[in-house]
This record gives sequence, C-alpha cells and structure tokens, in this order.
Amino acid sequence: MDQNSLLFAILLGAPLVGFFINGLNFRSHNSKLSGSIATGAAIISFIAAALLVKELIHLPPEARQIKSSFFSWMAVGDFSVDAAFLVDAISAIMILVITGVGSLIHLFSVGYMAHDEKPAKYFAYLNLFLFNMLLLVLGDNLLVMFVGWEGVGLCSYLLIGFWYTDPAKAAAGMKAFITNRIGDAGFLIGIFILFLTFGTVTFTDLLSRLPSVAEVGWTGPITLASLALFIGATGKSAQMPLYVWLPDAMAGPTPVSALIHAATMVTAGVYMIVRLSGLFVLAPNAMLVVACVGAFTALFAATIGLTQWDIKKVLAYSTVSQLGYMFLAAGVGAFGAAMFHLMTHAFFKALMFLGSGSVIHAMHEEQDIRKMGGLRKQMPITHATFFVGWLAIIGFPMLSGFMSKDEILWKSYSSSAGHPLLWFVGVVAAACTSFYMTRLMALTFWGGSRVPKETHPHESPPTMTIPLIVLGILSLVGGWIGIPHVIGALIPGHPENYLEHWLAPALATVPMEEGSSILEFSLMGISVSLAAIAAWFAFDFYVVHPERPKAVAAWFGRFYEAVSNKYWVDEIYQARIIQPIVDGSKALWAYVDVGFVDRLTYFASDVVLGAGGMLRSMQNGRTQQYALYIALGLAITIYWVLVG
Amino acid sequence: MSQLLPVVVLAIFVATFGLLLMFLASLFGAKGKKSATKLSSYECGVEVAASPTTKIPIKFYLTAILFILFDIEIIFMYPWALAYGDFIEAGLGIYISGAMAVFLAIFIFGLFWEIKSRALEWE
Amino acid sequence: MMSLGPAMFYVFAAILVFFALSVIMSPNPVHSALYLVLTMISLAGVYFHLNAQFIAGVQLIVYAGAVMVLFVMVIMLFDIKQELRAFTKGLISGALKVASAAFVAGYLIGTFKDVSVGSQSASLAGNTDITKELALMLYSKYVLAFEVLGLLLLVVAVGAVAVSRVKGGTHAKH
Amino acid sequence: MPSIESLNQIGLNHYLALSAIIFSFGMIGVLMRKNVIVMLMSIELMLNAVNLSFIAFSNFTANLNGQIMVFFVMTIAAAEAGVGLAIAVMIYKKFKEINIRYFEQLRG
Amino acid sequence: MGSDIFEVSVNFLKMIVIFLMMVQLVPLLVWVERRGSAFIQNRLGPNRVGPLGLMQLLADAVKFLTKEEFVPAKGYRFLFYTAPVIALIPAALAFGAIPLSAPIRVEAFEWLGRNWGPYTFAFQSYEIGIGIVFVLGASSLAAYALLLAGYGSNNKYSLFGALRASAQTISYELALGLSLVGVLLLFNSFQFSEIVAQQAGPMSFQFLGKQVTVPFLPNWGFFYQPLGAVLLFTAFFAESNRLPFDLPEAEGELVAGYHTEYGGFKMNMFYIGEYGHMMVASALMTTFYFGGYTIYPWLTQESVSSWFSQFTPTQASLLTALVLHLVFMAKVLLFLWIFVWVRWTLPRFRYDQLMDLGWKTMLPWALGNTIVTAIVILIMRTNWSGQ
Repeated sequence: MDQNSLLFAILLGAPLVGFFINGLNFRSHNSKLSGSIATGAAIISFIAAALLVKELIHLPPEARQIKSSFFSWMAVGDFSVDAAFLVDAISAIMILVITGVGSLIHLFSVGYMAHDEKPAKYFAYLNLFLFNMLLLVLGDNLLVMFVGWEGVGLCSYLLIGFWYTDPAKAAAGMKAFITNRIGDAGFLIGIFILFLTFGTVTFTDLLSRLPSVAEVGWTGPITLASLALFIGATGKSAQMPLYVWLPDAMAGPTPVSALIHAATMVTAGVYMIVRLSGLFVLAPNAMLVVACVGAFTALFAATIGLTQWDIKKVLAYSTVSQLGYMFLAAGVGAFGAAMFHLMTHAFFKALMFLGSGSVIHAMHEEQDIRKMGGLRKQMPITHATFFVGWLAIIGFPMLSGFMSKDEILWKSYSSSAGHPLLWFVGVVAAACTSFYMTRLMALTFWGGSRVPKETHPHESPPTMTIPLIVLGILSLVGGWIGIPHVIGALIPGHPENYLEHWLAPALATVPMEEGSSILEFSLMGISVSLAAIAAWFAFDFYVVHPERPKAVAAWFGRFYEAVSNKYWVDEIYQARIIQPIVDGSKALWAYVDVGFVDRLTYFASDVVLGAGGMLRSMQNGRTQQYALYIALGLAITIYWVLVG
Repeated sequence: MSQLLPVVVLAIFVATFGLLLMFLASLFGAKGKKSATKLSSYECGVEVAASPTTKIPIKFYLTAILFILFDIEIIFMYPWALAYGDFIEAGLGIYISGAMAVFLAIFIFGLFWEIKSRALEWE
Repeated sequence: MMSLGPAMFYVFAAILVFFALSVIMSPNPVHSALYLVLTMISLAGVYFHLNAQFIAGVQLIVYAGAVMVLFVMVIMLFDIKQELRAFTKGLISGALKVASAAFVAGYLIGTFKDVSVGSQSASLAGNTDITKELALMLYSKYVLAFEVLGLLLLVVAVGAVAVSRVKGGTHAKH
Repeated sequence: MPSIESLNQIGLNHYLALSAIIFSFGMIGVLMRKNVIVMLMSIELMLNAVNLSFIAFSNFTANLNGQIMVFFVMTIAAAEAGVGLAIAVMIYKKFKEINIRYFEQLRG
Repeated sequence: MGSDIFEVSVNFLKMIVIFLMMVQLVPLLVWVERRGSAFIQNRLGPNRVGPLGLMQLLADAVKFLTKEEFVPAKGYRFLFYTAPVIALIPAALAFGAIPLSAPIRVEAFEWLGRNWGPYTFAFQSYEIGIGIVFVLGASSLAAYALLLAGYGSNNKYSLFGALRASAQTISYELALGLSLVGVLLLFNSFQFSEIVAQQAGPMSFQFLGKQVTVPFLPNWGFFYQPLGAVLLFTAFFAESNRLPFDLPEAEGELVAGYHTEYGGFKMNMFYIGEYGHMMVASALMTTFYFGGYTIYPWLTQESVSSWFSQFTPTQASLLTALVLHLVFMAKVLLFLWIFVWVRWTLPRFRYDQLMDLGWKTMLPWALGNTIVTAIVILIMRTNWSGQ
C-alpha cells in the first residue's frame, strides 16, 4: 500500500470510522461528543482530500489521475470489478467540495442539533452520507459509483425522515426514496447497456473504447445509454419530471438540506454526466434532451419559487432551478461550466441553507417568511452572510454565482450544441431567480418585523456562524478561479480561467463558436440588467410597497394560482400515475395473486412441509449426529473429487 | 532439525535427571510405616471434609480466556516489532504504524472495556 | 547429521500418532488434555523442522502455553474423573463413524501419494529470515485479515464476559 | 507399493499422510466422545492436523502464505476454544455433567 | 548438533555442564537467600556447618535425600510424580538458549591422526534462531508443572494454590510479553547473540535519521527501555512466584500452595524450577537491557582477547570467553541478589491487588511503553529529508 492508497483509505475511512463510532453509540444524548467525532472525521477526510489533490497538482496535466485498487470486488467470467478509486481533475473538485463544505456543515450541525433527542444517530448518518458520497465520486467504475449512488439515496432517506415520528416527514423520506428508485432503475439500465456494448464498466476503459464505437457510426446504444443514465440523473438531481421529491425533502434537518439537497448529493447527476462527457458528446440527441430538460427545469422551478412562503421551499425550488442550469450547461457541452456552477452553487446554496437554518433555529422552528421580517437587526452575522449569498445567486458581477452562471449562459448561446432560445430561457430564469431571492431576502431580513411576540430571535452560537462566515467568503471569492476570458482581459494581470485549464484534459469538448467579446459583453449586460430590474421590482414590492404583491397576484389570476400550487404537479402525478398503479396492483392482488400465485406457493409449502416432516427425524439436536453427517458428506466429497 | 535436536536431547536429559533424583530419594529415603492418617490429604490436621473442587471460583476460567485472547494479540505484535525497522527503512514507517495503530486501538478498547466492565475484579 | 532426517521424521510421526490416538482413547479427560499438550509440543517440533520457526514458537506459546492451560484448568475446576462410558452408544453408528473417518484418511493418504510437489528442492530452507518475510506479508498482503482478527478477538473477549454475566451464565450468582 | 526410496526420502507426501491420520483421529474423537471438553480437544487436534499440512505445503512449495494461514487458524482456534469452553461451563453449571447430549437442551 | 564426533561430544558436554551449573547454583542461592535474609533482618543465619555455613547446603541435600517417600492416598500417583520433573524442564530449556558468553573459536588441529575443525562453539546449550520466542514458549509451559502438582495431590490447598499460581503466571505473562515488544522494536531481532552484539560499543542511535554517538555510555538497552526493563523485571518476579508475588503459597490461607503434599527431593525440584526461573529472568534482563556479556565502556571483547595474545588463538578465544562469562555471571548474580533483596524487603500483595497490578497497571503501562517506543523509533529512524 503506497502513500496514495493510504490517503484514499483515510479519505474514505475517516467518515466510515466516524459512522461506526457514532452508530454504535447511537443512544447517546451527548451532541457535543458525537458532533466532535463526526466533525473530526470530516475534517480528517478533508485534509486527506487536500493532500491527494496536492499530489494531483504535481502531476503533468495529461496524466492527472491517481488510481488505487483496494481489492477485487467481484469477478464473474470476463466481468470483473475492483473496489478501485480514481481521482482526476473532476473528482478532485468534487472531493474538495464534499469534504470541505461537508466539514463546515458538520460543524454547523453541532450547534443546530444541540438540543436534539438523538444527535449521535444524526451524526452517524451524516458521516455515512459523506462516505457514500465520496464512494460515488471516487469510484473508478460505474458499479462502485452505483454503490455510492444508492448509499447517498439511503442516507438521504434516513435524514429526510430523521424526525420520523411526524408522519408527513416520514412520508417525505419515502417519497424521495421511491422517486429516486425510478431514476436508479434508469441508471442501472444505462450501466447494463454500457456493459453490453463495451464490455467494461471502468470509466477509463470505457472512455478509451468509445472512439472505436464512434467510428462504426452506429451510436444507437450510446444514445440509449446516455438517456438511461440521464434518467438516473434526473432522479438524483431533481430534474423534470422527477424533481418532486426535493421540495418535500426539506422536511429533514436544515443542515441536511444544505449538505445533501443543495451542495453535494443532488449534484451527483451533473457529476455523472460530466464524468461520462466523452459518452454524451457522441450522442447529440441525448445532449439536446439534457439541455432542454435542464433549461425547462430552470425556468419551471424558478417560477414556482416566486410564490412560495416557506423559506426552505424557496431555497429548494431555487436548487432545482440551479441544477437545471447545470444540466443546461452539460447539455450544451459546457461541462467545465457545469462543474464550475456546481462548485459555486455548493458554496452559496449551502451558505443560504445554513443561513436559513440559523434563522429557523432563531425563530424556534418557524419557516414561514410571512412571520419573519426585519431580522437584520437581531441576526447581523446571519444577515451579512446571507446577503453575500443573495448577491452571489442573483449574479452580482464578480461574485461566484455571476462567474459560473454567465459562463453557462454564454456557452448556451455560443456552443454549437446551444441555441439562442436556450439562452433566453436561462436569462428569464435568472431574472426570476433574482426576483424570488430578493423577495426572500426582503421578507426575512428587511422591512418591518412581523415576528410573533412570543418568539425572541437571537444570533446563533459561533459553531453555526463560523461555517456561515467561511462559506460567505467562499461565495465571494470562489468564482475567481474561473474568471471568463473577456473579463480577465480587463483585469490587471490578466488572470486566466484556472478552472478551465484544470478541467480541460479530463473533459470531452464540443466545438464552440468563437463569439466576439462585444457579443459576450452585451449578453452579459442583458442578463445582469434583467436580474437587477427583477431585484428592484422585488425590493419595491416587498419593502417599499408591501401592499402591491396582492394586486399583482390578482392581475395574474389563474396563472398565479397555478404557480403557487406548483402547477398541481403532485396532484397530477397522484391522479394519473400513482392511482392507476394502485388500482392495477389491487386488481393483480385480487385475481392473480390470490387465485394463482398463492395456490402455487401453498402447494410448494405443502410439499416442503411433507418432506420436512420426513426429514425432521434427522434434526434431533444430537450434535454428534450432525457431525456424522458432515463426516459422511466429507467422505463422499473426497471420494467424488479424488476418485469419481 | 539440527537446531532442534539439542533441545530434545536436553529435555530428555533433564527428565532423566529428575527421575534419577527421585529414584535415588526413594532408595535412600526413610522407610516409615504407611498409615491411613499419614496418607490422607493434608487438611491442617482435621479430617478431610469435602472434595477439593467443591468451592473453586470459576473466576480463574474467565481470566484464562482473557489471557488467551490478549496473548494472541501480543503475539501478533512480535512480527511487527521484528520487521518494524525494515519497514521504516523501506519508507513504509507511517503505513506500518498506521496498520498497528488500528490493531492497538482495538486492543486498547478491549482492555479498557474489560476493566470498565469489572470483568477483572477480584473481591 | 542430516542422515537423521528420515529417522527423526518417523520418530516424530510415531510419537504424534501415539499421542493423538491417546487423546481420543484415554477415558480420563485430564490425560486426554495432557496428551494433547504433548501432541502440540511435538507438532511444534515438526513445524520447527519445516522451517516455520516462528510458527513453532507461537504454537508453543499460544496452543501449549495458553489454550491448553485453559482446557486443563477447566477440567480441574470441574473435577472430572475417569469416565465410565467415554464413548457414545450405538454399535452401528459407532462403526459408521470410525469407518467414515478411516475412509477420509485412507483416501487422503491414497491420493497424496500422487502429489508431485514433494521435492525438497523447492523448500524454504534457502530463505534466511523467514520470520521477517512472514511479517512483511502479514502486514501488507494480509493486513485486512490481521485487523479483522483483532476485531474477532475483541468480540470473543466481550462475548466471554457477556456469557459470564447472563442468567445461568458462568459467573451468575446462585 | 511404496519403494524403500520413498520411505527414505521424506517429502510432502509423508507430512500430508501424517496430517490425514491425525485429522481422522480428531474426527473420530469428535464423533465418538461424550465429553464436550474432549470433543473440543479433538477439534483442536483436527485444526492442528490441518495446520501441519499448511506448514508442509508452505515448506515444500517455498510459499509463506501457508504459515500466515496457520497463524490465523491458531487465532481462530483459540477464540473457538474460549467460546466452546464457555458453553461447556454453562452446561456444567446447569447439569453438573458435561455430556454432549445436554446440548440437545439448548434452545435459542 | 555437530558435524563430527568431536563437535557432537563437546556440544553435548557443554549442554550438560550448563544444566548442572544451573542446578548447582540453586543450593548456593538458597544459602545466599538465607544469609541475605539474616543480614537484612539483622540475624546470623546458618553459620554452624562449615565456614560461613556453606556446608549447610550439603547437609540439606542429605536431608532431602533421606526423607520418606509417599503419595497421598487420594492423589493421582502418575501426575504426582511427573509434576516435579516437568517443573525442571522449562527453566532448563529456556536457560540453554541464552548465550552466556562470546562464542569460542577452535582452530583446526590434528588429533588421533585426524584433522579436526575448525569449530565455533557458542557459549550456550544451543543456538535457536527465534531465541526470544523459544524462551517465552518454553517458560509458558511452566504452568503445567503447577497445575499437575495441584491436581495430582488432590488436596484443596494444592489445587487452589495451583490455580492461583497458574492464573498469576499467565496474567503476568501478558505484561512480560508486551514489554518484550519494546525490546524487539529496539533490536529488530529474535536472536540473543544479535541483541548482545547490538549493545556492544558506545551508545549510538539514530536521531531523525542521523547517527548520534555518546562515547561515555554503553549502548545498553536499559537506556532506551527503562520502563520496559522495570516492567519486565516485575513480571519475572510474578512468573517465578517470588515474593511479593508468592500468593500461591500464602501460608495463612493455602498452607504451602501447590506443593503442600510434596516433601523431600520432589519438593526440592520445585525449588530448582523456581530458582531456574530466577536465573533465566536475570540472564534475560542482562541480555536485553544490560549488554549481556559485553563490558564496554571500560573494555571491549577485542581488548580482552588482546590480553591473551601470547596464547594460541584457540586458547585466547577460550580465555576471552571465560572472562566475558564471568562478566555476564556478575551481572546475573546482581539481579539474583535483587530477587533476594526484594523478597525480604517488600510485603506480600493481596490476591486482588496482584491481579489488579498485572491487568490494570502493568499491562496498560507496557502498552504505553510499546506505543511510545514505536512512535519514537518511527520519528528517529525515518529519513525525513526524503533522500
């Protein structure tokens, strides 16, 4: 075992050990102890990740891969899978984000879960999630990735339903799990197709065998596999039409929402597509589907976000919308931009979720923004950091969100796989984002206080504010590693787009049009000014003239009703999909199951019972008689092997 | 076998030596009358009351089991200690220490668990 | 003195077979246990001869010095005397048992005659520091098994204490 | 018929045969003794026989894996003896005798 | 054992001489013990028979020899007689594996019309590659003598004493085995001669990958493993059932422990076993921590052999070995004296205190010693500069 393997082992092992320690001690009420163990594990993991990435940086760009095979997992005929791990440029970003943001959120949780009933269980789940997420991103083949993929699904389920005594929360957990299963089925089918076509599930082998298939010209299986994998991605990353679980997932503790449902797990789909970018670029039709679904989801979720009153629901729809951006980027071939937005989004969305957690904590579990307002005075640190997050997400120039979002918009316009229409949808979605985020900000922190008299909001303890501050700084400057060329050209020193350089060797490319920088600037200007106008409107509505929104809502009429009821998507699913399935299942049960299957099984059991009755005399509890059977069996086996 | 032979020879020699001594002692020893009282088990002068094994705490047995388990863990450390220098020279010092650290953590946990659970108490 | 080789082997083999047979034939469990100790010490000698010096030492320490001490201790605690009926009843099943064991042994011996790896040329004898080699393998290739065994021992230690505590357990109060 | 030469040239076969004989003794002990402790000892005998074959293979194929395996087997044998004797002690405490037939009474 | 008749017979004789030396030391030690205890307790001790009471030993031997032989009626005759013999063997076997001096080199010579040699005779009964493990293994068999004696006597004091003794022996075997890990970490060898060789010369060790030498101190293990040495020595006390750990024969409760029913020479053999253990312990302490037969900083093996330069090489080698053997024995006797001294200085432990000391104090300390040693060695020997 060399040094890198050791780093891998520490990286993956630390959260696992933390999980075992807290899991074995799950009855403990000592949130400080279990929290420190879990946070320590996450930080150790982060250090290992950093060291690993440091090793990676020292390698030449084209050879930036560190592989480590731990053991042979399964070998069936030609099919063999190793428990092997791979760090390259893409997963390096992921592990840093997962362990870094993860550590901060663990730290935040120590304060947030201080008064909970079963903190050890919570931290055990959180560490298990970290382990599975790392498995997902580090897996060197699709199967290891799938294990992580399922593992994070499990942890997500456990954590959404963490307060399972509330039936609604338990139901939300199940909804997330079942919706994810649909996507997982697609993912598995995709793996099968890939294995059938290429005979391997290892990423490196897969990508090296792709060109030979592309030469033949028949890309049917590739398109099919890409679409199947994308179904998996829509499930995990909450895209149309499988996004419905994510808003409900807000039933879990807020740090969980920040970690799992904003920063890491939901980006797994994006990560998977980026990881298999070589596959997707060979399937332009699938790419188009990805882009369209992404753009549509971005807009769709953003409009729903306009009317939500629950602080976490707003953020949840915002997450869905931002994930849509990432898929839009991936769909137009801007994989680097997708990764970039994934990273910046992890920073500012985790920040906003944690900020909302801080608010909810201060408001004694109140999540309705109509009952907040003016919290700026009571919670200065939370407000300041949330403000930074707000600036980042609405695309205030030079903040992280601006960098990544505008790169996506520009690529969706300029890429050969892009289209001005996609750009337009993106810009409208950006404007909506700006509006609802400003609305959230205004209703929560600004204006007059609508806080009920009996609650006394207060600033959160340092364990909660420190992560906020760190994430706030990251949201401010995190975008500077990927400054677009046109802006970089204006800044003294001409900083390069480091991220693009870093990722380039690991990604497949789509031909890009060399757009003029004037065009890029003007597009940028359009989106920024639209966002600014939207923000101004929101400010005007909710701070300056609080009576106006009602009038506007009335003016929109039925459309407003549709939006505020989330387009009745849940109801439609219930009526059109779930109910028919339930009815059909009932029919199957009444006729097929009772009439045929049960009879068959009864017959089988009768046979077994009869045979068992005869054999029962052998099971007389006499140990030595059992030993004799073993001995006779051994004798027969030896005879058979050696002589027969 | 050449290394082992002297050990066997010595063991046989020592055994013979011991038997010889006992034979000599029985040869020269006083030949007293054997009476039932003389041959009865020593019990500080009173009649033997009960079988020797009536009241023996099974405590000893638990000690023996724990001894076996810890003994093996210690034996596992011997090859490690033997090859420690070689591992360090090969640049694998951190690795081998880490591997043993995990093992030792289990060992220490076990030991302190036994102490805490009062399995090692003698009252 | 290399000519002692085969003679030594036959002497050891005869001793081993005698001791092993005595273990199962002796009606007194104390004698059985003592014969087993002797078997294990002799086996340690054979291991030593087969270039497994360290394993021979471990055999002495662990088997002869620890496991068998436990056995002897338990037998003494229970005051188990000579057994009137040491063997199970049933002539037919007894014959069947002996026959199956003999069958296994016979076939094993019979087939081993064909094993062709018996050349001394490929022996470990040339290897100077076997114990160090052993350590290198144990802590690299088998490191996982090594850790898991540590865990197993922990579990058994905890289990032994737990068994002693349950109702009707070894240390339960009467 | 084994020739004189094969009797003089001690090779792997001889050790394996010895191991097989000891193993079958252990097996007979397990199958036929009534005393649980003696049965456990017979199991140790069988394990020792297997260890002997491991060591013999290890020596004659110049491969240390066998010795490591023996190391592991010893560990597990010790654990097994500990647990087995614990059960035997419990049986003794209940029935004042260590006969295998009391194991029929065990219910979990 | 050797390649020709000369070597074989020398080796055999050597073995027997070393064993007899060990046996002969026992009466001497008994005398030292008795005189020493008298000295410590401000008494006279045996002083009637011979000068300084030295002939007392012979008188004792005669007394032992003429004691009446008998086996308790309820005892198990065979086990009763085997136990004392078994008591002798482990100590003798263990002692035989320890080098008592530098090896003797015999040059080739002609004798009885034949060419003999050259030979190298190790100054020990036999050389075993896995020395430490062998000694541990051999001495772990000592528990059987106690158990058999206790069981064979079929007396409740004997049995109880035997169980106590064996439980105590095995409990301290853990601390013993674990403190040896520190020695192994330091010397990375199972072989005694190798360990002694590493302790020759001035103190020299690696400090952060660089060699550092302290010329005025010997390179003895004690300076690296002081805690380990103390723990090991204490564990040896318990292993040999010496005071303050002689609970198995606590008179107040157990009469005389496992040898309650023994008398005469059989009893004496248990004593030989016990003193044999003490000798093994002292020899091991000397070998592991006090440089074995080396005597630096005043003299090295070479300078000793240079005294005998006028003799033939064979004679010089022999004389050097003898001188070094005396040095070794001096160290060993020092430790044996400490055994005696402690016996008459410290009170006896209670049994629970004894078990607590073994399991809850010494074992954790030995563990700590191992861990600290490993970490220090890792830091000191690793080549941090990376070249």
